[in-house]
Amino acid sequence: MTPTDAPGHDVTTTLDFLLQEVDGLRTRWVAPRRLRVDLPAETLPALLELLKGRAGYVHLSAISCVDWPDDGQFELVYHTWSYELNVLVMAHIRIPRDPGVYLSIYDLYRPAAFFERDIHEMFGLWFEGSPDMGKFILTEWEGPPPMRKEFDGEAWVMEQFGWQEYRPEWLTEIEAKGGGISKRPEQLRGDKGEDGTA
Amino acid sequence: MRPENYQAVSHPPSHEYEVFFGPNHPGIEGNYALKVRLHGDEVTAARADGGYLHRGFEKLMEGRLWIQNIALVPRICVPDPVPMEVCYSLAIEALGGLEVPERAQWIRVMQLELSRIAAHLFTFGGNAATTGMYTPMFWGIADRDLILDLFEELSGGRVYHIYNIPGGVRRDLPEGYLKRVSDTLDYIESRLPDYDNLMFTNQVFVRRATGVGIMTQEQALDWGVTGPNLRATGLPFDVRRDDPYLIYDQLEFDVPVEEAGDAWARTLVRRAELKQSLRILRQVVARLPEIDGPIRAPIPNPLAWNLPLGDVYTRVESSKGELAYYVVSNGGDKPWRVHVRGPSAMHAVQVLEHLVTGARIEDVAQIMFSLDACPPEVDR
Amino acid sequence: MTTPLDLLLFTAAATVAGAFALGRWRDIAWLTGAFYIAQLIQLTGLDLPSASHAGFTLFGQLVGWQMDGFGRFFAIITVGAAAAATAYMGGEWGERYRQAGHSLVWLHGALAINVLAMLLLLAGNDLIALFIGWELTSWASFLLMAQGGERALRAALRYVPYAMGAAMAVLGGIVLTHAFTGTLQFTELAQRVPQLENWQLALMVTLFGVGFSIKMGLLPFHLWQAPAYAEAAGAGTSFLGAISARMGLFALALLLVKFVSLTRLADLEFVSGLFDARDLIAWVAAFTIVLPTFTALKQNDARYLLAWHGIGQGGYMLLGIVIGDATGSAGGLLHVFNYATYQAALVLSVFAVLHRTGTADLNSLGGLVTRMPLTFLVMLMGIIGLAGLPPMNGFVSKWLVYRSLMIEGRPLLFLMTVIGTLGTILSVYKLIHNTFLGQLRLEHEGIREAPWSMTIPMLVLVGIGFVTGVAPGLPLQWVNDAQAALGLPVLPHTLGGVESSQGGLDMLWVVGVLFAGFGIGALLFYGVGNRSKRIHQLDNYAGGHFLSADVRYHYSDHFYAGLMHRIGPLYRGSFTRLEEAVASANDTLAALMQAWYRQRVPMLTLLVAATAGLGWMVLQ
Amino acid sequence: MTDLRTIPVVAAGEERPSGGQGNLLARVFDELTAFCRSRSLFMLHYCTGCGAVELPPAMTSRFDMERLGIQPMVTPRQADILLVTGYVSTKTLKRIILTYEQMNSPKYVIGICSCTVNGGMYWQSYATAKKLNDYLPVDMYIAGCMPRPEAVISGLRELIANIRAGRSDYWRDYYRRYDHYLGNQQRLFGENWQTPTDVIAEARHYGLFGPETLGEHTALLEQHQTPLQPFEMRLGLKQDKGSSS
Repeated sequence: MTPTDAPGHDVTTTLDFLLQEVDGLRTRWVAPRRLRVDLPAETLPALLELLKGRAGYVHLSAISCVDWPDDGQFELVYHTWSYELNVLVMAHIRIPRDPGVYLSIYDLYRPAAFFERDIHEMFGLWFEGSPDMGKFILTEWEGPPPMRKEFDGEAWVMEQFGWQEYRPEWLTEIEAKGGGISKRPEQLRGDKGEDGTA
Repeated sequence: MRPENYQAVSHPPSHEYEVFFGPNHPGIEGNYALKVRLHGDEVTAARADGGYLHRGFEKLMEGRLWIQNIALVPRICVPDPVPMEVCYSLAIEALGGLEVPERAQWIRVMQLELSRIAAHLFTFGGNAATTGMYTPMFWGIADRDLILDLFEELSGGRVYHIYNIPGGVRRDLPEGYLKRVSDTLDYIESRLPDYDNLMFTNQVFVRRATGVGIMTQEQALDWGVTGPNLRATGLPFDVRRDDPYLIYDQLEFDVPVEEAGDAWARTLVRRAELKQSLRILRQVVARLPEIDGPIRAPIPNPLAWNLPLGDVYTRVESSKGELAYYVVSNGGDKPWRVHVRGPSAMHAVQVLEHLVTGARIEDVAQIMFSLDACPPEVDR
Repeated sequence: MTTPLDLLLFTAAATVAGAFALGRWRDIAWLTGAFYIAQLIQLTGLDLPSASHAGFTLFGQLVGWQMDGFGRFFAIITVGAAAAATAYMGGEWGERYRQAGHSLVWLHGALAINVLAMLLLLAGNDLIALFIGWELTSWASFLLMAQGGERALRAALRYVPYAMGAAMAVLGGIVLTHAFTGTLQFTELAQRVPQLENWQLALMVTLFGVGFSIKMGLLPFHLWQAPAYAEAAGAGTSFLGAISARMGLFALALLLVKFVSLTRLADLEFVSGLFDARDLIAWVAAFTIVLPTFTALKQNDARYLLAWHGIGQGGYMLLGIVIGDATGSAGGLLHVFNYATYQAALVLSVFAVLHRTGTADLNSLGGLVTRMPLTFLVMLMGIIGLAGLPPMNGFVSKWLVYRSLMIEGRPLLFLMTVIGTLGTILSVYKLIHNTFLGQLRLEHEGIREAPWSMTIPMLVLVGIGFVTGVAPGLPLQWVNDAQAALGLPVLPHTLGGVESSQGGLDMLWVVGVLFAGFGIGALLFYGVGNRSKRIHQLDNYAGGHFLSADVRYHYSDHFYAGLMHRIGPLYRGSFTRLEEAVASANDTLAALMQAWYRQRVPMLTLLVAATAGLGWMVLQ
Repeated sequence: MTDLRTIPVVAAGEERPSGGQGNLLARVFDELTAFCRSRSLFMLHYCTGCGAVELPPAMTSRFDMERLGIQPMVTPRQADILLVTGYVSTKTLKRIILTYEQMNSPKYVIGICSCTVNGGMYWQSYATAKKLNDYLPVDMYIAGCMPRPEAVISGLRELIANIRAGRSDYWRDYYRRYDHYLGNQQRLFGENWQTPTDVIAEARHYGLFGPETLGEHTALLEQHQTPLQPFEMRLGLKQDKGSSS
């Protein structure tokens, strides 16, 4: 198979055929080499095991976490890549936001250790069985997990540092001529807040 | 708050002692730390310590408009910023269903490859300096400056260009630009024998690098290593070829591979990639004048640009490895979530800790630089 | 009627008697110490040469004693080392030693016997007197080595076969000499030996050389020495390290320079015109400098480290004497004196640390400078001397040896000495760094300075080292006497050093400039700025990290691991194997001799050997 | 000879006594010191942020900072200049303060990049400190994102001129107004923040004890300070005499 070619019919069918073995999947080809799989959280390990064992999905490209506070859910996306099929499978699962606990896939993919630790730091999720859930980046951070949507970084900054007045002479001159900043930063932030809720 | 524990224990552990590599250490790349436990000069355990460069990019990007983030992304990897811009732009284009004009794609490839050359020259300098050879650093960085001059002419910025925007590139090439690119390529190509003499055939360097930090192909796959570090173990995987983006499938280039998997093999792979990048750039310079057309797809008012609901995972090959962006849109004017998969995240933490353990203290810096770890990618 | 030498020997004998008779008295050290001082005074006032009335005839040979300048030079060092060691034993150290269940009587007694035996050896006027002194010294030093517990005894027992071998070789040499020359008197030997045939000379030099080299610890007979000296009881180690092995050097110099003469030695050629016996000995000396010094680098026990240096430094002395010009031989002889001062001080300081902390293991010490500053000062001055740097006296003697090697056109030997010095500097740095610098261990928090009874002898010793470093002219007088007695050219000297057309050395100037430099620095530091700040150990910079007290940052274990990675394979591959081969050969040979000599039919063996020897003499 | 310390040395940056007053020798000495200092500057080799990427070009062949007498130095004890190259995350800022306090006086801080001025494009980031001179006395800012090597070099030349003229003495400000700086640090790092360096004692030692050295924040520090135990260097200190005799 020539690598630059888009996956041919055979690859597509192989993968589709293979994925029938797992229950509760919804598969969708979003791009020539991107297969999106939505599945219930409990079947993910089975899917990954199948992909790794039968289709050469040895490369875990990333684990992404998305916070959906309105749904009360975290979405976890496992991006895996097969060096044989050259197709990226993105497995989407949703887990409830409240306990925020899921299984580690470290025994299948070693790189998971880094991503799971990162998600734990940034979102506060807990992965059972992950080798090291210690802090790495935010070792000296005592606030809430910053990537959660309810953490308002900007407000935190305002509280911690305060807004710094910056009015050099040239700005005053411009303003005297009728120019200058049309919207104060407070106004801007106020607007944003309205937009965000809308 | 004091960061570390000051309480004494009754008996200090004997026969082993600790050395801190970084955050301020000449043998560390960037603002990054490695705590090393030593027995004599042999490393018995190592622990990476990041977060010194953490700026919360992913959070910041959620608070800014789609187009504003273009100014933010190149800062994620300082020595090799262009792949960041391109990867993010590709994601937005995929989400918004934009078709990038062909000319813009060629210009982007030119930028990507120039950036790769610049990053590799930078790395060679640091890598040579770990063995006490400072001339490659002086030469490499001075030669890299010529590429930065090209960037500056194109975009106004030496290091951060903000030249690739969703839909294409910001403006067309200046007059005579390709000639100057071609001249620079000639010059860099003419310098390669000098670099070979100075570094790649220099026994001081070869002996220090050979057999240091060996990583087998199984380990590399197991640890999720990508890029030159993976190719140095014998697996010819390159996102440009195996998951092509832009117009890489129209270009001829090889994927250089080494088998040994040690620091020397990794350096050789980068050296060979430099040549391949030059080869790609020659093709681009030859083809680009023929390709006419717009340089940018029309985009809606960027200040009020709501992208449709959806998510996308885009990957490009940066000089460090597989760089990927996972971008989620909830239909608003700002990203709902951007996840940056920095290639260094893999080899600067897990792999580094593994490879350093059992090595000798003088090889730690060598291993770190041969892996070409980029700490800001890890910390984001 | 008694002569001064008789009186000296009598005093030495009285010391032995006093040590044994009054040994249980608490302040016996004062008595023996006073006796040593008395001997020292007698020695310095001795008219040269000074003969003894004692004497007898054996096998028709007159056996007598007479001390010349050469013997006196060594005798002064011997008695001085004994005096320092005795003072050290007098106070708290001796008390602790006794409480540990050891016998202070035997330690004092063994030391006094050693001194007496060595004086007899040094004053010998013929080969039989030399042999008597030789045997006495061997057994006396065995006695001293064995005073230190189980391990010391085992190490001392290892020495026995070597001593046996040496004695047999020397005895054989004496028989041969008599057979060849018909006399055993030193004065007559000096005239007759050079006239011998080459093969006779070679045989004689080999037999005597082996015997004397064993005592001196010359390569390849050096393996017994380090453990035997290191494991002895504290003051014993300092005495043994300072002088005991030099008896071998004394005898060797006597043989090579006085009897055979260096020019005659050069006639024994291995490769015509290129390599002769003198070169061989010089190269053996050079290797004795390098190899044991780098072995010392590997040691993790401070006592062993110093003991290995003792072997290595012997190489400088022999090298200087074998070079044989005025500068070189003066350097070699002066080094005996200088080495004794700082080696004794260093050993004593190590034992002071051992006394306080209970360990001499370099991996488990550190940071003691805050607790034992005087001991640190002693060790600092001592290692400056051992490394051969001004202002200590080690610099002068090493300088003289280097100088003569350069004047005599021996660049390769010079290179070897420099390599040896490099190894010395590295290893003494390890010694002081691992003991006194860096992180203080928690268990040593409550350590106090060593008691005065221990610090004063150490300080006196380094004081002597410093004074003779600034004014090397003082010991050079004795060295000149020794040179004259050996028949070597005499080095003209001044108080500050050497004046010569080929470049002199004036230590008064060297030290003056050195201290002027320090003075300028001190003036700038205290006078102008004095804005220095004292910082806490945890206020150290570690790449931007905050240090915590519970982690070890002090690099002492596996010191010089990088260097050891380079030279370790050499040691493992070739040198150790050679070492083992030589050791096992030596041990086998010695065990064989021991077995014959002691267990089988000793009378018969002796009879056979004596008969064979006598028969051969008759046949001649 | 009189004690050199009794000669009044004109403090750099302060109002100089007009001609005729002061000690001529001391002034010559002062001038000489400033001259020498300005011509051999060691900057700490600490890549704190992304601006560090423009330092290698400034140091190497093309722009060659060394011709000004400026060289990187690996330890702060021997360094004169602390270059803060770009944004400082709070984690890094702690290290920068530690490093700064361990540097020997006189010491100079240069803030490179816009981020050190006001947080730059990370103004809303929860992880980065915004205004460097809240935490450390900054001698000079070189703004830009990121400033070109020429800008860096011209900034350094400006600093050299300032040192030469005795205008750059903000390090004294850290001692004189320690309470102010410590207060800002405590606000960001929590009230039990402390570094191993005893700045107050140093201020007394250097004779730079000002009215604002002590204040409510230093009182807070003393309240939370844990002593550095137990590996102490105690050579020659008075309290040791009792135990050693």
